[in-house]
Amino acid sequence: MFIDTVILSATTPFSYFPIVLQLIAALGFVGLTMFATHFLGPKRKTQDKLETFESGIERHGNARQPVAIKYFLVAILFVLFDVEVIFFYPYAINFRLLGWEGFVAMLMFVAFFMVGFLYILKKGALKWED
Amino acid sequence: MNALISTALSGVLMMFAGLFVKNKQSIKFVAIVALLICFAANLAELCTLQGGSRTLYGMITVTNFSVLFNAVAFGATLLYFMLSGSAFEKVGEHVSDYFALVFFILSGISLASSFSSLLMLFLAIEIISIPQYILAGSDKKSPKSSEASLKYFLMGSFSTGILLMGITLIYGATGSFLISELGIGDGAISPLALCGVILIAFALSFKVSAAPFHFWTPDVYDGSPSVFTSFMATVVKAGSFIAFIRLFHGAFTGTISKDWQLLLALVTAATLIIGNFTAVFQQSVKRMLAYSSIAQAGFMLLSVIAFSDFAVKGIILYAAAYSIATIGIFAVLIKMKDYTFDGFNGLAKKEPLVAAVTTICLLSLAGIPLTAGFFAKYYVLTAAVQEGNLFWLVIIAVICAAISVYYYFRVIMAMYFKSGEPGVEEMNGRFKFLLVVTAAIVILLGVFPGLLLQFA
Amino acid sequence: MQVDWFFILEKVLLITGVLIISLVVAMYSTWGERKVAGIMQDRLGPNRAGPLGLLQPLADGGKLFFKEEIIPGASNRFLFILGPSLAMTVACMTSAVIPWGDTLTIAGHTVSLQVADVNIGILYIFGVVSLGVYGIMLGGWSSNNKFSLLSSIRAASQIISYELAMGMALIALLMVTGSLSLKDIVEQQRQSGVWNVFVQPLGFIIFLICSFAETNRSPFDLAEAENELNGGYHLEYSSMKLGFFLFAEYINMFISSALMSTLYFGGYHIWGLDSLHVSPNIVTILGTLVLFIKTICFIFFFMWVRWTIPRFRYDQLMRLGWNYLIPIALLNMLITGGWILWHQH
Amino acid sequence: MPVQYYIFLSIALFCIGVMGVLMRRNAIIIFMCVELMLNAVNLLLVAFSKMWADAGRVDAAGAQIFVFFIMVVAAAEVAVGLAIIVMVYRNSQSVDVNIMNRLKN
Amino acid sequence: MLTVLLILIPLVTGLIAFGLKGSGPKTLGLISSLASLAVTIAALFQFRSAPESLSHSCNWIPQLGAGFSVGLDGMGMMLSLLTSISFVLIFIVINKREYDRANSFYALMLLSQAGLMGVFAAYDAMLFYFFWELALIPVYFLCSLWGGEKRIPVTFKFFVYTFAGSLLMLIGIIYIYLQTPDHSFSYASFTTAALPKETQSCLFWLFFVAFAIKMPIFPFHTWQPDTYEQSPTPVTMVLSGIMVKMGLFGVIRWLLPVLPQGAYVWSDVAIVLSIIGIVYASCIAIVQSDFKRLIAYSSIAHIGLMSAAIFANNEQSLQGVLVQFFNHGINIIGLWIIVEIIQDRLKVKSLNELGGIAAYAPRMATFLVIISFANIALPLTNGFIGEFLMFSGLYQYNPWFMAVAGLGVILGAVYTLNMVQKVIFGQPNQLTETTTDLRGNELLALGVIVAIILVLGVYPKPMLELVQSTTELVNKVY
Repeated sequence: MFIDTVILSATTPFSYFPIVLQLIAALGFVGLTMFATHFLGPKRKTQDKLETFESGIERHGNARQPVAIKYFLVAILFVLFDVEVIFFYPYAINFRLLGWEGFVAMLMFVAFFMVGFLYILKKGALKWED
Repeated sequence: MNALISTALSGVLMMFAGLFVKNKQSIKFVAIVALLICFAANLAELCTLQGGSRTLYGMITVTNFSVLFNAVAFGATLLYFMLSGSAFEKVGEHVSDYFALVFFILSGISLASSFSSLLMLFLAIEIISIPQYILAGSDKKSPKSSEASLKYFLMGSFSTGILLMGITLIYGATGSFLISELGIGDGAISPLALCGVILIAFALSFKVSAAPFHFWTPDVYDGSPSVFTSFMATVVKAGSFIAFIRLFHGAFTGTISKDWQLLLALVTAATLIIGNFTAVFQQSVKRMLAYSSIAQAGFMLLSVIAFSDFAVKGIILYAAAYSIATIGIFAVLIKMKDYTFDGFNGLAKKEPLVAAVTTICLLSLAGIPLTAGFFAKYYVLTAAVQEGNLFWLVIIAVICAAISVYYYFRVIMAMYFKSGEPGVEEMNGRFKFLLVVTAAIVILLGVFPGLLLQFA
Repeated sequence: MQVDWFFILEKVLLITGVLIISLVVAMYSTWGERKVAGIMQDRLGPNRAGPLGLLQPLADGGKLFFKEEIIPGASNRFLFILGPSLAMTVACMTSAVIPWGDTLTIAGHTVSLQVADVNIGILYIFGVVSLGVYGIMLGGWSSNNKFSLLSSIRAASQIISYELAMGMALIALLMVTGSLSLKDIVEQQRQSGVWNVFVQPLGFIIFLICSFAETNRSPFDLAEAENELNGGYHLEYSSMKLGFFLFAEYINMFISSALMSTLYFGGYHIWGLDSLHVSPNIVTILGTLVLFIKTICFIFFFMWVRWTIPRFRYDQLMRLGWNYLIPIALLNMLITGGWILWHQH
Repeated sequence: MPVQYYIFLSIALFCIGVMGVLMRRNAIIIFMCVELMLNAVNLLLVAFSKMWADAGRVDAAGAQIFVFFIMVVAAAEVAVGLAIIVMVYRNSQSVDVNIMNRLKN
Repeated sequence: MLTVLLILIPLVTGLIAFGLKGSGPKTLGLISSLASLAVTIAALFQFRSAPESLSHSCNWIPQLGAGFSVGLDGMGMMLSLLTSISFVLIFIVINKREYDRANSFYALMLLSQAGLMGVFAAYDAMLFYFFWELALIPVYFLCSLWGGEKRIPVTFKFFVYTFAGSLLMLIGIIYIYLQTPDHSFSYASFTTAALPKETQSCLFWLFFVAFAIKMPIFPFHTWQPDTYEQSPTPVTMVLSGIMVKMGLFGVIRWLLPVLPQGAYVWSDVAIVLSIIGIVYASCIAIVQSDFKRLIAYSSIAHIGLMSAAIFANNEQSLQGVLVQFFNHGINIIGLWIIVEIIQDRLKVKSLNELGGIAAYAPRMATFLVIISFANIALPLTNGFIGEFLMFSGLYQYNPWFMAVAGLGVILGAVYTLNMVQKVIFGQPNQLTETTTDLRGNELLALGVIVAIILVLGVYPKPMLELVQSTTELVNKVY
């Protein structure tokens, strides 16, 4: 419970205002362009044009089939490891304050991180050559 | 704290055991040894505590009570491993992972028995819950199992959300997560805190499957692989109760206690009535046990409502009695081919010893004297009677206990008084010996509850 | 509240400038890419439109505007349009926290050449870049084409995999600088005169590799591997929607380059610049130029790599990301932490 | 901005989540509603943290740490939950919770 | 120590009997019951010389304040005597029977004996409750396993009734326990708890229902005729001869001294219920044609009288009740033995199918007549003195009650004599012609019973002396 105010200073909600401006600008640009191209381009729709393109041969079945579970696994692992990374941020901000004691604690955390990592490696969750 | 650390490490150990040990028999052996070590570590803590307590950054406070409860949970799990450990292999390929998950649940329980901050409460509840979702769905090929798992998961995470909202509201009212600093019951009660307490009560009722939040329980317990239902319905449920009682007796005392006491009394009454009455109509023993677990939760809730030494002792004894007896029954149930009541017909003729042990366990669940279940019920009822204004609830509880006899005895009747050819797997001598040990523990605790309570 | 109209005007101008520059740089990156490719492959590259083919990007852009817009019948129309729009929007948003230069003093007003100096700049970039994957995912999924779907899934899992290592490399950097604000990071490098790349060489390499992966650049461009996937997630796209996907990639490349310059190569700082005895405004403008030069160097590096190193296989890609980069990044982080603590005490 | 705004916002989000869980039938949407509930809680925690920090409590950042923990747990739930949903889909080709009443009998 | 032995002998032999085969359990049962009888007689002598030495007490669950304290006063002594004698008689009678799974049968019988002994000896509420249940469970299994064809629902009803009742009693015990100054379950603490009157009158019902179900008293009696009918006869003997006494015993030992004011408040109600039971049961018994059910209803009537007398609560009525404890037990067991014999020989239960047995089994007929006379309490039989005392006690309490209860006696004479007439006299039919007279073991058992009936009928003094101390004690506490 030590978030320190060493770094998190001088930012008010107003500091984010330019970002909103930029968002408006970006959205405006994108929207306008989309709108413009929609009217500028020719429109000669035919049945064949609207077909899904599968290298010129006839389409087979629905594209939205279940894909390899590996991708799913990667997504899940990302979620897990990413939130573990979240924990490094507060530590990185405060680590000078926490000193060696905090470092040892973080070492333990990293050790658990690595244990999980090793486990999924050994389990073959990231093996793609099967 | 030893318990927490050792179980977490054991969980990791089991994860890796699965990678390096290929023989399933030895995995079970490793798990039992690891659990024994956890048990020993926990007992060592009991000795060093000497009635005091140990605090870690205000987050965890280990007291005699927590260590004792851990011991009960570990003991019951040990029994469970030995009785039903072999059944893990039938569920799926990843035997060691199941053991690892059980260990993680145990570490959650150790945390639940010793938290002193709402943050740790939340973590404990989640560490207990999440592995359960996996265990419930561990039979990947069975639609029933996966649906049970989904249902459990959705309901469980929903209640987690409610729990968190409750905690947050309490934080908003008090500015702290530490139980020692909450002080909700001192003086006037802020509406924010009251809402928070009610939400937490609801969420925890969800976790312990108290009515009207029980509706997931029968489906989930029925759909999950029996071997895990056995664990989920016993040790885990007791663990959630420990969190419940610790929180409500530790944090929400004082003026606020009257408010939630009434609320929980109504919940308890509903739980008792619904659990018992519905159990009567079940045709499958497994489902009956699911409803019975709801009914038993009603009894355990009595000890949450009542503030006293009896309540605290009662919940430990109840946890032990209920867990051991149910684990014993499930160990037999897993060996059965037909889970209906009729499936038990004539078991006493075929396997007299097994039937006798099952009978003793059932008697314990029904709360018949000479079994541990009696003293468990005795303690919680005493606590409720002592509370004074809950006499109506006690009467309901007693009537429900009498009703419970009906469905427990249906099994006994099927085993002893009906004839049939029960489909039952081969049971080896070791298994039978362990069953006898189970029955012996039930009776021993039923005659000398002091064996356990002297530490409390 | 008193509205500071000058501030808003200043920001609007700055934003417009940054967006235009981003687009122009992106456009000319396409030209540059083809030129670089031409040179490396001993051919000329674009040379018809204008001198040295300098008008080629404009011609390409114009062409994209006037192309027919085809939305496949089997696709999900709303998401089909949302995909490229999102990709482009996100690409335009990243530049908001990059300090393009120090402050200018115009008519007594101090004008910062940074759109928004927020104290969580790195997190902001991290967050916005993560959103980029949605554009690709939506595009690929809504096309309802097997190649697109596969491509978008590949792209997604690639991007998220490398995000981990990138995050950890940034954490190590954060430990060194102690700040999440990009402006602070640059100022620190400027004051100490030591660029972070010298302190964090390993972190920089990780970040560099991850930048390649995050921008879907070769050798990590599996998402659009034309020989396997017919162009990948933008297979079904045409007209400016295709243009947005392509532009977004180049803008991302530009921003990544700028970011690497800022984080590891001192941003708008170059040794000796501060000791020039000229007016601060000139120093600032020179600094901005310096930053652009650094950025263009990185862009060239991106192109150089593209035409030098062959594409990875998918399993190699994932193995590099998970098995090597993540542990190395962790190690880097721990070494950094230990080293700093050692020096502190 | 006064803390009440945040409280109202997050309570509203929370209620939307709760209603979603209770009324929707698609498992994934229910799950997303649960996540919405969690995020409403996160928002509220941060708002309260600010509130107490303004009120002079030194340990008010604890609530922000709590948010981290909620995120982690939510991530773990995502991992498990999505896996379960995938498994259910494989077994029954549907993620509708209404057809899952086979368990009832 | 002898008291502990009384509990331990059947308990241990019961557990051993589970493991025996062949005729082992049978022999063991007989030996065990004889040993119990011997110990009881030894205890009786000790009781005369040094009654305190029968008390024994040690720690059991110190955390709760529950101790293992047992002892025998006059009432307990007499009931344990009844138990010992009854079990010996039962085992003698069934000596020639072959039961399926005999080991379990004998084991459960012995366990129920242990439970009964425990109930009568317990001086600690928790212990009392324990044995109360321990006596019930073996009986439940005995009935369900060896009973008639409707045994399962019937015995289950019996079990649920009694279990529900005892749970209510448990709450009462808990409540009083919490009120005791030293948080103890001991008899002494309970009797000195000094609860306020309102509390007592509430708690009264918790205990009363439990005891009333066990006795049984109207309207809690519905389990009883069915159970008696469906149980195997030896178990019916235990049930009707001894187990019903548990309820009465409970009232005298635990209800009256612990909740005297509560009992005082509700005594009219209790007596009215009892008397309704007497008349009601008697009327049904008159029209009853089933042999076993008839005796069952007669038992309700007799118990009703006893319970009325208990709640009348004066020295005479209590003395009468205590004497009647023993006598009623002996008489009704005698009746059941004869039922058992007839059923064994003829395989019928309906009175209408019987008749004229006197000609073929004169000894049995004689015994039946004597026991029946005792059952309707003719002078010179053991039943007389008890009923006389009870009636005079009841008269002291309220003459009207006595008058109505007296009606029960007349009705009792009607149905008993009617039964005797139908069984023994009248026309023999094809079936009854095959009746053979008593065998050795039956003769022995019935002989003992008839001897007791006659001896106590003529010389009831030892019996009265035995219970003297208890009645005095009860009144003092009151």
